[in-house]
Amino acid sequence: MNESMGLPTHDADHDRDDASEAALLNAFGYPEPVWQRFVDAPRAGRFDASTPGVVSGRAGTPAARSVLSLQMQFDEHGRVVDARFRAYGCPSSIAVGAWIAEWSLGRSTDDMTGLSASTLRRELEIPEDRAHCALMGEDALRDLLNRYREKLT
Amino acid sequence: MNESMGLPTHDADHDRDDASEAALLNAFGYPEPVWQRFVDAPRAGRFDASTPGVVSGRAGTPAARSVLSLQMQFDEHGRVVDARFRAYGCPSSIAVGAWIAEWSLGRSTDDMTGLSASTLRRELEIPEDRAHCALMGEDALRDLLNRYREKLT
Amino acid sequence: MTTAAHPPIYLDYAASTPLDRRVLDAMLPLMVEDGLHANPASSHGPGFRARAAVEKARAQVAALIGAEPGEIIWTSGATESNNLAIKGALEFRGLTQAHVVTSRTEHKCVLDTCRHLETRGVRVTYLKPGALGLVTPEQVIDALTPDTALVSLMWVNNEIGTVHEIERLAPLLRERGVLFHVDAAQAAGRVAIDLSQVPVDLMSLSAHKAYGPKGIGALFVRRRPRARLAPQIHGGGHEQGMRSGTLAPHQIVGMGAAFEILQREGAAEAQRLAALRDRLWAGLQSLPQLHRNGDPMRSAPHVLNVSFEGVEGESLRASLPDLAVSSGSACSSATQEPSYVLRALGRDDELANASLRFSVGRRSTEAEIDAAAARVCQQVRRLREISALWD
Amino acid sequence: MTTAAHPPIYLDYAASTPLDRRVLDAMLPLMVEDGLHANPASSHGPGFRARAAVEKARAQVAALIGAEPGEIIWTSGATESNNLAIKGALEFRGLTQAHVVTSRTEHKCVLDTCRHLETRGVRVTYLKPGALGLVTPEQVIDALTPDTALVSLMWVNNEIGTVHEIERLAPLLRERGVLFHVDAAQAAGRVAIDLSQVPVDLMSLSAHKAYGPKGIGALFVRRRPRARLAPQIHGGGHEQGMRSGTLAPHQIVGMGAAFEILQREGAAEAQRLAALRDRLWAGLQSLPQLHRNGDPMRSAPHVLNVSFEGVEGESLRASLPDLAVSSGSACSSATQEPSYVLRALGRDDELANASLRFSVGRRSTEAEIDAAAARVCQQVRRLREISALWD
Ligand SMILES: Cc1ncc(COP(=O)(O)O)c(C=O)c1O
Ligand SMILES: Cc1ncc(COP(=O)(O)O)c(C=O)c1O
Repeated sequence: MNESMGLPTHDADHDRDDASEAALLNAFGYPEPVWQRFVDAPRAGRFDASTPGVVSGRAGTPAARSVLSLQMQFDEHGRVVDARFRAYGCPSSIAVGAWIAEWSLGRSTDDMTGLSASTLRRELEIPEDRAHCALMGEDALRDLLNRYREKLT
Repeated sequence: MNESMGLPTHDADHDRDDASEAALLNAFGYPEPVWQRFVDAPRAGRFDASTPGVVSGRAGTPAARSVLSLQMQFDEHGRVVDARFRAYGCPSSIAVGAWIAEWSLGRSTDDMTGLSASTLRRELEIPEDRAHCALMGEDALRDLLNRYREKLT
Repeated sequence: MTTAAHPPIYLDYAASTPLDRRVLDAMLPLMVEDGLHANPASSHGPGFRARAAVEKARAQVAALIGAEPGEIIWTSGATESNNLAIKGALEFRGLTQAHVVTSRTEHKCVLDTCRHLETRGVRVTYLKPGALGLVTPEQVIDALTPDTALVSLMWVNNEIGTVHEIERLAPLLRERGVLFHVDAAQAAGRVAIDLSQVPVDLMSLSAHKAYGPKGIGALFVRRRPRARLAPQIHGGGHEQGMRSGTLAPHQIVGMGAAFEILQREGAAEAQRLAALRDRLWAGLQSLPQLHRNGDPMRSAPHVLNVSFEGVEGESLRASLPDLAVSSGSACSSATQEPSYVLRALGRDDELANASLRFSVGRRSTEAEIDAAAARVCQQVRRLREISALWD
Repeated sequence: MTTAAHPPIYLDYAASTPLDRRVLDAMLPLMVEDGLHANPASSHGPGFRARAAVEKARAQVAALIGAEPGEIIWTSGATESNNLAIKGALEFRGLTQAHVVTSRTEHKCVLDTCRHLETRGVRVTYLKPGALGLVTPEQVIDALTPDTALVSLMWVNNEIGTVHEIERLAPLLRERGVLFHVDAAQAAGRVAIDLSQVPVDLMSLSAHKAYGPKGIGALFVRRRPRARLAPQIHGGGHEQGMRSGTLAPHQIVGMGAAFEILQREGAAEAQRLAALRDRLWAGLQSLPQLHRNGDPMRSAPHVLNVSFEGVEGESLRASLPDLAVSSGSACSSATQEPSYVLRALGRDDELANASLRFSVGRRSTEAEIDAAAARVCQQVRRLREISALWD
């Protein structure tokens, strides 16, 4: 699998055949911010192993049916220049990954340290019974930031 | 109440208005010989008290919801010249009364002594669960014949 | 006119009603091939649409009786509702030492359920109504014991139409902490019911007594304070775990539509029916020796029950093939036993047996009532003339 | 094409089927205003006509399964039938010391009923099926104890389509004098059933799995030798005293018509469905890492159950809004828990959760199957590409 993966991105260049247009129907009533990111899955995937300055973070377990993996590429000033996520889990987990990847662009590790599950829930309108997806996002980002600091030292 | 009572008789002189024609519908599926006698009730009623040569017989109880009363008018040779019945009870009991009254015409007490419930059931196609109606017919006739004999002695 | 071509005059609306055309129209979209045929428990678009139809109907049923939608549990009819209410409440509480108060004139399904509970150790008091069929609140209160877990009393009696004083009894039972179940199968749409004001805990309803489809009913289960039930049909946990089994949206929508019509038209209809009932009673007055069963001062609008002296019941019924009327309740008329309800009122066997229940409904007309009265008078006269007991 | 305007492709016939147009046509005469609206228990002309319609349908249902009409008891569906069969048989016999054998892959309503009986002192053995979902006759026989009162085993599993060897098991149980109940909700019309040859004692049926209406079902209760049941819904003593409540002729006639169609067309239809099911399976083969659940050698024609590695179940379902399919059974899909049936087969939680049950039916077409397969392949690929677990 390569970096771009031919996945739909948020500029929606995926082919408009009947079937994929049909996927736009939010039959289960997910919150719109979750649904759009689930359908488009912008920045899904991972960097090529040779990409410089990439730090990864991960949270969740297969047994809990939620695994989120984040990758961010940092520039020399410690700012995110590009990001990717991969998620195995419900639409909310996928949306959390997509949201963090998008949000991270241009931010420093300091900027990102404050991101909490409650912010994620508010931004994505994640309901109580899916709070664990937001927690997983917080955990994966913290893991990534820890690794970044480990790398620095 | 007088002898003729204006009741329908077997030559069916009752008025043919809607309602009485409707009564011909045997909705509950009674055996045809029962049904016709129930509807027409030939010889229902009783003789005027002044009628000579009349003997009565009776069987059944109100509590059992079956009472049959027979009247026969005998000539000097001991033959029935006319007969009446009255019945309180189900259609089968009414049919039994009508059948006996009809059947008795022209018969002597000896002719009538043999009449059994099983004959009544066969002639009227009375089913097992209505056997008691036939028995009541047998009893009422026996009562009448006993009274006839009592009268003679 | 030959009777084969003409259906009889239907005066048996208390046994069952025809589907209102508007109800059928509401049901059809759920029955046509491209309709809402999914299982309402399914998690997909068609399932959600079926579920939405079910929930709309739930709100319609709730609205008629002043309840919340979440207080309506779908069942297969009032028979099942009565079973679920009584057995469910008792089982939830634990059967041992429990006591139930009910009346002798309840529907068979209540009495049979109580008798079954007796075999499992529950004690049951069957109150005897007064001569007019009324069990008073005072009688009920007097029958309570410290162990009384449930009172079950019907709102409207199906055979004689007597309307019990549920509004007066309910608060007395609530004060005493005794659960109150009401069989309202005959009452819905015929008498005003507002459970937001009347603290009944459990109430049984049936669609087919109210121009909805047969085979669907509901049980009202109060939420505040919560009435708790052990389920009687176990399974996937539908209906808040109280009643499992795939829901039947076409049936449910039919019940909803029927109850919605009752809410709009019930009061006016009740007036019209009461007038027809009174017209029928007046039309029978040319016959001597009639006895009206039930309480004329507390009578549901649709029922008139009359005993005819001097005629035998089976012959009376056989003489009226062009009238669809009932003797006793539908359930007991097959066995042709004298009505236990009339006997509980003190009628002797012969009179109980020689009685007819006329029940009028949405399609009854004055002309039908007049024809029926004439027909009954004619045939009662005829049978009395044949009768060995009538002079 | 916008999806709002087009209903999804319906591949959930095992959850419920649409009413066949011919079934609706049979039902309508009982639903129109001048139709057969009387209570079939009423003793008058209209009641007799309604009763006749009910009895005709009883014969139609009996005919499909090689039974006598008098062996068919109407219920509100297979959920109720299963409750009545299991609780009814056990209660009739007396619960103390009784033992029941069933399987872990029964429908929830059987399992829940058994769990309820356990609270009342009955011992229950839940047999674990093999990896393909089959419980063998030998397993059942080995599980019998001298106290075993009843074996309950489904003919066709609703989630994975596995067909149990009922024909082989039934005589073994008869020899041993153990009552045998079979849940045939998914089997009727899809596999051949001839109870004149197979000594099953009790068998549950549902109309809505077979193009009949929802809310009506039946229980076969063998007469020779007689299977005896304690009623679970008490009342007027309808249905030979086994199930009280006003019968719903329109529903019953619908079930009769549906079963009559199955008798004529079921065998040919089963062939067609099996071909569609196989076509769907073939169409999914472009995806690696698929697992077919159930026994391909003993599979009902209408069910295909597949687990997809590397995708999460909820996202998979959310990605397929234009397919009406089921994950697990309808009843469990609301809770979104991994199917207990698949777990009983040994599937781990993740695979059990990432599975879809496709079920084809009378109106399924090859074009629909091809579109569905393409859609699933596309979405599974998409989710795998997003997945953190897939490389
Ligand atoms: C008072 C009463 N309760 C219960 C029932 C039973 O209702 P269903 O026919 O819906 O089972 C009836 C009618 O049969 C009734 O009149
Ligand atoms: C095998 C099986 N048994 C029982 C049932 C329950 O049947 P019903 O929906 O008629 O209550 C179903 C379907 O839900 C089923 O598939």
